[in-house]
Amino acid sequence: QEEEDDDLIDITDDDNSKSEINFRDSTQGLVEPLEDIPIDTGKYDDFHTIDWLKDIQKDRQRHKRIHRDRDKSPLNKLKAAHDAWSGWLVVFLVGVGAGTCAGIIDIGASWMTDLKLGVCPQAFYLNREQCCWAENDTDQLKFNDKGCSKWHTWAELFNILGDNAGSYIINYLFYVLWGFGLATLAVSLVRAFAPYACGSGIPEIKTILSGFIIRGYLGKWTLLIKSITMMLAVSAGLSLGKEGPLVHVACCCGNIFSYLFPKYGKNEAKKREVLSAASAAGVSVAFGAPVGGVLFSLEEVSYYFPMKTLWRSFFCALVAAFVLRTINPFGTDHLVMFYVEYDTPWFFFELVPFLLLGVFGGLYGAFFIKMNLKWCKYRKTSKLGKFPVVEVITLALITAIISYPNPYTRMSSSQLIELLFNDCGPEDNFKLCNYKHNYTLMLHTGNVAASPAGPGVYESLWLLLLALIFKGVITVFTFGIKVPAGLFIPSMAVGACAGRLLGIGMEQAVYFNNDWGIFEDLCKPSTPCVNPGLYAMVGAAAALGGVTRMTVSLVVIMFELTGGLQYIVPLMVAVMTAKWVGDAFGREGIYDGHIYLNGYPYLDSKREFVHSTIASDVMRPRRADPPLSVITQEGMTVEELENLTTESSYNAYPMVVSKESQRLSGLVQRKDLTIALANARKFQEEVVSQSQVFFSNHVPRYSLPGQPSPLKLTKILDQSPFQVTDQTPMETVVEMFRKLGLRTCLVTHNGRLLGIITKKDVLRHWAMLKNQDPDSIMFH
Amino acid sequence: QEEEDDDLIDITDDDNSKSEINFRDSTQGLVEPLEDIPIDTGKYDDFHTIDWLKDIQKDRQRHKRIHRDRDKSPLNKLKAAHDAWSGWLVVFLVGVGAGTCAGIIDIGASWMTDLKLGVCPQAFYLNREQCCWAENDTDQLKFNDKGCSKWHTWAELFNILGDNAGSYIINYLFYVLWGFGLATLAVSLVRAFAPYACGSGIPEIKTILSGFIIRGYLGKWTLLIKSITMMLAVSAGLSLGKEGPLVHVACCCGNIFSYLFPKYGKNEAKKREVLSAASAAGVSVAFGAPVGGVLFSLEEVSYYFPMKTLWRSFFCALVAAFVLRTINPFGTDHLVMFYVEYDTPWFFFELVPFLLLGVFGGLYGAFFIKMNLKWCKYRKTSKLGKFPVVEVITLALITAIISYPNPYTRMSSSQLIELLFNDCGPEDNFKLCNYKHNYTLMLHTGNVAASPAGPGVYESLWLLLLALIFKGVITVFTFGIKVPAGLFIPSMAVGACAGRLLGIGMEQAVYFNNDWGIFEDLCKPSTPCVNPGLYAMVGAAAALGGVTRMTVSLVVIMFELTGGLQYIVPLMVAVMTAKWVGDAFGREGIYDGHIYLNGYPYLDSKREFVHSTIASDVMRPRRADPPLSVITQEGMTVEELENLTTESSYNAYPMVVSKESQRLSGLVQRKDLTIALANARKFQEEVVSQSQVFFSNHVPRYSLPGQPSPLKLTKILDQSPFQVTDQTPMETVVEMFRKLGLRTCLVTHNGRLLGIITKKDVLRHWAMLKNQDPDSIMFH
Amino acid sequence: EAQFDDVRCKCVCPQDPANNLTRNIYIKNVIPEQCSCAHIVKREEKFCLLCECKYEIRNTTTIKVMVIFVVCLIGVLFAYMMIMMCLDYILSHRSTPHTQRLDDEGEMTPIARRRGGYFQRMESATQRWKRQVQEQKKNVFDRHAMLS
Amino acid sequence: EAQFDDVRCKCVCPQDPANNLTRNIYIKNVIPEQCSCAHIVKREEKFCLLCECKYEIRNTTTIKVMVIFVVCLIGVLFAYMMIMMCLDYILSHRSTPHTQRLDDEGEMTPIARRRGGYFQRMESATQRWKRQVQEQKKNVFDRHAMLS
Repeated sequence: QEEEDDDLIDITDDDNSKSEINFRDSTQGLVEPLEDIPIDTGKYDDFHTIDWLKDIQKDRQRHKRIHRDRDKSPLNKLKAAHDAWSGWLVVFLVGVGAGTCAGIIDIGASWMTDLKLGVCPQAFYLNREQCCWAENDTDQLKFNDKGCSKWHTWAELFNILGDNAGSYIINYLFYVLWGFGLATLAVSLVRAFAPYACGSGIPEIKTILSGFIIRGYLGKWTLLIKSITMMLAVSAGLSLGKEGPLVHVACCCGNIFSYLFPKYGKNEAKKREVLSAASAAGVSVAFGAPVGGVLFSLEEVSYYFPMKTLWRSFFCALVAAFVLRTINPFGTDHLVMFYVEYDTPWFFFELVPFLLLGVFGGLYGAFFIKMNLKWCKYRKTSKLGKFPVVEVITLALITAIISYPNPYTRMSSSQLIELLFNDCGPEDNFKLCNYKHNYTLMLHTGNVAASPAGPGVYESLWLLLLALIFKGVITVFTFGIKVPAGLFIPSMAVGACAGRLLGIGMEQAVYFNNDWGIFEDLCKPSTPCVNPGLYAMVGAAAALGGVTRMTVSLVVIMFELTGGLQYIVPLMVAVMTAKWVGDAFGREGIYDGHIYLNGYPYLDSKREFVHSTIASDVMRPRRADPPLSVITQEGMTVEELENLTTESSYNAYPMVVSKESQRLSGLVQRKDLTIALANARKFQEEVVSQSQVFFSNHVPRYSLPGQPSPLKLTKILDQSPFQVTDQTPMETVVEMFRKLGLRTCLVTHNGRLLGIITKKDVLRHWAMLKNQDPDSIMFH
Repeated sequence: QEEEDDDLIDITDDDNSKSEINFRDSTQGLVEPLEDIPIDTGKYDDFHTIDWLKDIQKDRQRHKRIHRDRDKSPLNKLKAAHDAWSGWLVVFLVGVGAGTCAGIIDIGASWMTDLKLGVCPQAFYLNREQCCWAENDTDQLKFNDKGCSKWHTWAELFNILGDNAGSYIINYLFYVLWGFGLATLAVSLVRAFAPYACGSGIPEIKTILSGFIIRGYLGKWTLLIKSITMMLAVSAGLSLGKEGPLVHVACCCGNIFSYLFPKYGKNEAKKREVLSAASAAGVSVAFGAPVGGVLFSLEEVSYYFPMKTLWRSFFCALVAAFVLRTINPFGTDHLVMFYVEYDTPWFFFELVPFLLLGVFGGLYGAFFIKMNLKWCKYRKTSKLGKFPVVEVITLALITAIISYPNPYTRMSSSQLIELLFNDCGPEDNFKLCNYKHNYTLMLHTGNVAASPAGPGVYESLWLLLLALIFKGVITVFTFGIKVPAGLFIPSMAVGACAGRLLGIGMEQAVYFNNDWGIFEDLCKPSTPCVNPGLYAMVGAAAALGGVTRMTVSLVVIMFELTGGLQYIVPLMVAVMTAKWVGDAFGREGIYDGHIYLNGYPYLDSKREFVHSTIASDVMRPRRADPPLSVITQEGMTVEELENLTTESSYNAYPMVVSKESQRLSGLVQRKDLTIALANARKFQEEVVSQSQVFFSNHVPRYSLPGQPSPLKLTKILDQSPFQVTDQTPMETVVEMFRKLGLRTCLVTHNGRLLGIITKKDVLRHWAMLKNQDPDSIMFH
Repeated sequence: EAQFDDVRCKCVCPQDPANNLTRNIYIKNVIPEQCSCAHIVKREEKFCLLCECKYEIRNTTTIKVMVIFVVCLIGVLFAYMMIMMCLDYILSHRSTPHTQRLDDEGEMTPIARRRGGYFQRMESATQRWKRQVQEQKKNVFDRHAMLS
Repeated sequence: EAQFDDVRCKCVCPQDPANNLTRNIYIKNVIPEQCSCAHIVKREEKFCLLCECKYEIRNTTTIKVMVIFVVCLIGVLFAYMMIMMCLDYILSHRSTPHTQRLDDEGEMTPIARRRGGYFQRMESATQRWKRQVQEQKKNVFDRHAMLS
């Protein structure tokens, strides 16, 4: 009991049980016969569902107690102030923690990524861009695999200079070896120290926020190992991003900091408020998009999202983004990740290609979800699952070997996205921007006019297409391997490639058909017309939208990400189209898909329950089952109750007034009952097996001679269980479970107890109605 | 019955009752004895509360029916497709409607506002800025009360030329006269055609969205009159804005368009989804801030906000903003209202003045709320309320007379805000930008460096201070008069004045103390340092935050409004400070204040219920009351039931199995019962006063000779009423009412019926606990 | 007339009092291709590089239509309000039974009935609307139960 | 060395192949006041007006500290993992009763107990942590109940 809990509690709290006693009743210090026994309730077992309403009630009682005691002493006043303030303080700390983690991860990952290509011998800790920071006469270093004089590739380090086959092979070899080494290290660390650190984490966090307990999932080892291995995995060149895992890391921070405040640490429902805010902070630091982070938390992750949480999430996201910006070691002013500088307008006719990009995004999303889920299922059930380490290493080798020859896959995915998002100014001289500009006109008007593409652009087209296919396919196999793996960046890279391809196509089509009706009016020769960078942006949003099925939060993230406030309509068009097209092939996003694949008990708050079953169809006992194990209000002996708790495995027992009337009077948690009986046996010597147990207040004042003394257990009886009638439509019951966060609900008919419905019954029922295997749901 | 409803239904639907019959049971076309009678349920009376869950259930049933019928014929397939699509279609139409209305209102109001100053004789329909559109050599026309050669002031129109006292007086006179005339017209129109069109509308919309019915509040006459009088009131120069009323106008559009789709028009709960989206569209067009609009709808207005509504709201807001931008008659590219062009960074030390602005905003908000509520209460209870027309006219006269002499109050509030938000470029040559610039340095570096203020700036400081005081005070008296009146713009104007004052102060302080430690490091002589425009922006956000207590949505609106993505931290600091400071003086924002003042039955979803009462403290009957009027499942006669419905005024009657056992079996709505009894009397001749009424299925197959034939009324019995036990804490009950949208909830103890709790009981109880007068709540 | 055209090219340049340049806004109606500082401001190139030229389009027809629409709407509403007020005044000064009779007559004449349900429906709609406005007035202006 | 300084002034100018200008980025370490095109690019004023100069600051110390921190952390974790693997290997190759005896001995010696609760607590924490990792491993790698 104690140790199960301790793995989550990172600070020692010795007054744990004491405060629990005080909490239940402040007057029951002494153990008396006929009096209740202190019970340490309120803890949940691993893989159990929490009871939101009871937890919130407990918090209100705690709050009331503090409020009441406030005037007793200055210390109490201070305590009350601390209590009132702690909600903001904890999210502040979480924000600082998430920002710091993100800062370290960013720096480490960017350094390690460049390690595959070479080193900066004079300052080994600098990545390529920073190594060439003050190098005069280096242009477009970022998008160029040539370094500057200070930066040495591995071939140069071995004194193989020049642009020959030898240096190419040496560099290739080192690229592959580093990829292999980093991936091996990552997967071994995950396996050895924190297996829960693998994967993206978002499906599990969604499940946890919906009220599930997974002990150790948000612990400090998970935080440490996930942060470290995230850098390693990204640097290994695997087709994965660090944005999803950053949400997990932020949630770990949220969990750890919430233990500094008993208000949050000891109350699972309240802790989830902090976790909601933490997930907002995670996205906020992942992309530098605080508002988008809040909306992501609201739309995608959170389950209960009261207004107070909205404000705190926003605060938390802002603090995190601000801390990250303050760390800002790279000297860029922009908070956001892929800052674009252009501000060119877009035209109505461009909505058609944007729509096409949306369709592409939806199709890719559907393809990705289907294939990835199939592959994950295969991994889960076949022999492949027995060799996770080998799988990761093989994948890393394959990825590295295929990636190197193509410059667009050799660079990291986020660099690729940044490159594709940018427009081609006259000062850019890498291949993608190899246009035949008319410089005289440009200097005259100050605008970069549309120009015919040069050979470099045509070469890039082929390379981009190959990159698109490669990334699109390899990500299917990568997402789900046993290292931290997000899919925001790979999906965006795929979409950005597709968008850029279409964009260049459109641009050239408009340039060469400038006399067509629609183009003539809009595209003047002297002004820029179609911006391929914008298409890449829209394509990235569409692909990500197709995969995750986010809408509003994605649009907001994208427009914060790029600073392009005026491109909200194109983004919206593409994202909505992607969602609709994707939904036509299957309604669930990749995260929901993984939730169902793993059978987490997640009661989706977005999907509507559309079946016309009623409560009596779902409740236990079923027609053929034995009758429900109930407790009567009085008359049962200690022995009978003990037998009941050992024989049946239900988590809760309804209590009736008498077996004949079956009138419902309350609900008793099994855990409470076992502890109460054990305590009574231990501390109250007069309690024997034949002692009668009274749950009501009608206890005989004195026990009759010859009869064993009675035991009173009023305190563990929950006198306000939720009840519905047997005719209640299941949609109402589902609403109750979702909105009130119930764990169990009793079913009555004309006041008589008929059965019981638990959250898992609801999930099982729903799965059955969807023709799924109901036993696939993980029920502990 | 029929006509009450018709005022909201704007299209005729003859198959109304028919579809209702079909809906209830598709097999009951023929009226048989012992069979149920068609009842037209599902309509609510004016000033009643809706039952969310039942409405949603009804919609699901309707959906299921359409889904089931889909394969029967191509027409049905089309119907099903239309049904699936109609959710998006209706929000699209609402967006188009709201955008169009906003476009007309913008153009009309800007024209009419300038009418106070003069006309454009060659094209009377142009406002001053548009009249001087192609006038060469006119600088900063917007912020200058001199016109161009094409624009004639009233004095010029009467051939009094030059800058003398005569022309000043004539202009002054016309300014006041127009203000008087427009205000009179506005208030008379409101009084004559649509009294519901007055006020801001947001408190009422909040109440309506929480499930209250106010017939006619969102009707077409309200839309028309509110749109017209909004222009008139703004043009009259009254200190009010058109942003709040635009939300009301958009909601009217939402209501009207929802009647095109029976799915939404006939289902109050579904209609509220459209209204949520409409309110987002309202803010979206008011400020050009679609994302901010969605967040406003989420944070401030909406009550139930499922994810689907989030997406549709966003879509609706975008469509509306896009339509408004497409109308764009003024030739400005920016969607947003107060576009600022600067991009200068801010420094850490500036957080101190931003914090001060936050404190100012909070204090002003508290002052405004307190004073305005007091004044409104005075108006409500005293003789002043008898003369609404006189009040408006007097206020218009006072405002016009005081406004004219000060150029900063003479211009409209939104022009003032725009002026104050802007930074002073070297090209600006109005008084507020009268700095002693060093032009040589400027041309050399390309930057506008900090410069000492000239006399024009000092003069402006005084005028701004006067404007601040005047606007701050007059708005207290203006908000609540009987014309459409929003307070976004006046509050922002007050805050912007304060912010600009502080900003200029800071700017000069930094310039003259450039050698201080903190300033020296940050403010280089050649770079711009403190930007007074940013201070005005932050001040405006703070004041608005203090008054409305919005946070996230306000920050997002402000940063969308100004296009300044990097000023999110200053805005956040100021808004949060304003909220905290304001909350120290009173927790409710101005809208909540007006809700309580008017006693609308609004169960606030943001405030927590912190008292420790239980359900039995709240339920009716109370200890001293007569017992509850209940119906027994069988055994009551038609006459007894008729007496019950006429004698008691309850809206619903619980049904028990028998009077002795008091075991609950269901709930019957009074309205259903009366209609069912009346119908039975009318159509079933064998039903007499002594007929027994059966609500269960145990009806005798044949009536005994001599006994009147029985009446079966199973259909009107709701077999799944919500029930709680008497020991349930009220916080749980409140949660149920809030989250599930209940109307009534039954209280049981051990399966026996004890009492009933309605939403109004909850509200009354809460008001009592807060020491308010519980009878102040409007209970119909 | 060029003044009220729908296009303009607007160049904004910084002032430079040292060189006696206080004018800073230059506006011309030109075709978009010619909207550059060189065409509009006609100064040396160095000065032009600090100027910003923008081509702007507006739509006076929309403005005209909408303003006229609004004015007409206000006019019609005002006229209707006046007529209603006059009618109310006249009706309230006649005796009640007389009004009653008139109404009955109006509803009962066979001609009126023959003229079809349209007018009747129209009239009943108007009546209903009037009743509703009365109700609203009562709530807002007399009882102060709402919107105060 | 200037190369790894924390400030730079970066000017970006457009290319102009007509005049043989292909270079377009100019970087120098200067004080902020001197970060202007005139100082950095040293070209005629007309050319400079199209350039954009930006003064940038970075923080190499932060980068250094963080990278070294990360490398050390990885090193420590790697070493620990290796030690654990070796220990596991050794322990699994010894006979079980022998291990049992050793453990009992270790727990029972009075010296160990006297050394205070700290080591014991430490050890029990480690044991608990190991058990937890085993549990996680079972869930993730063996049963594939989670995260697959």
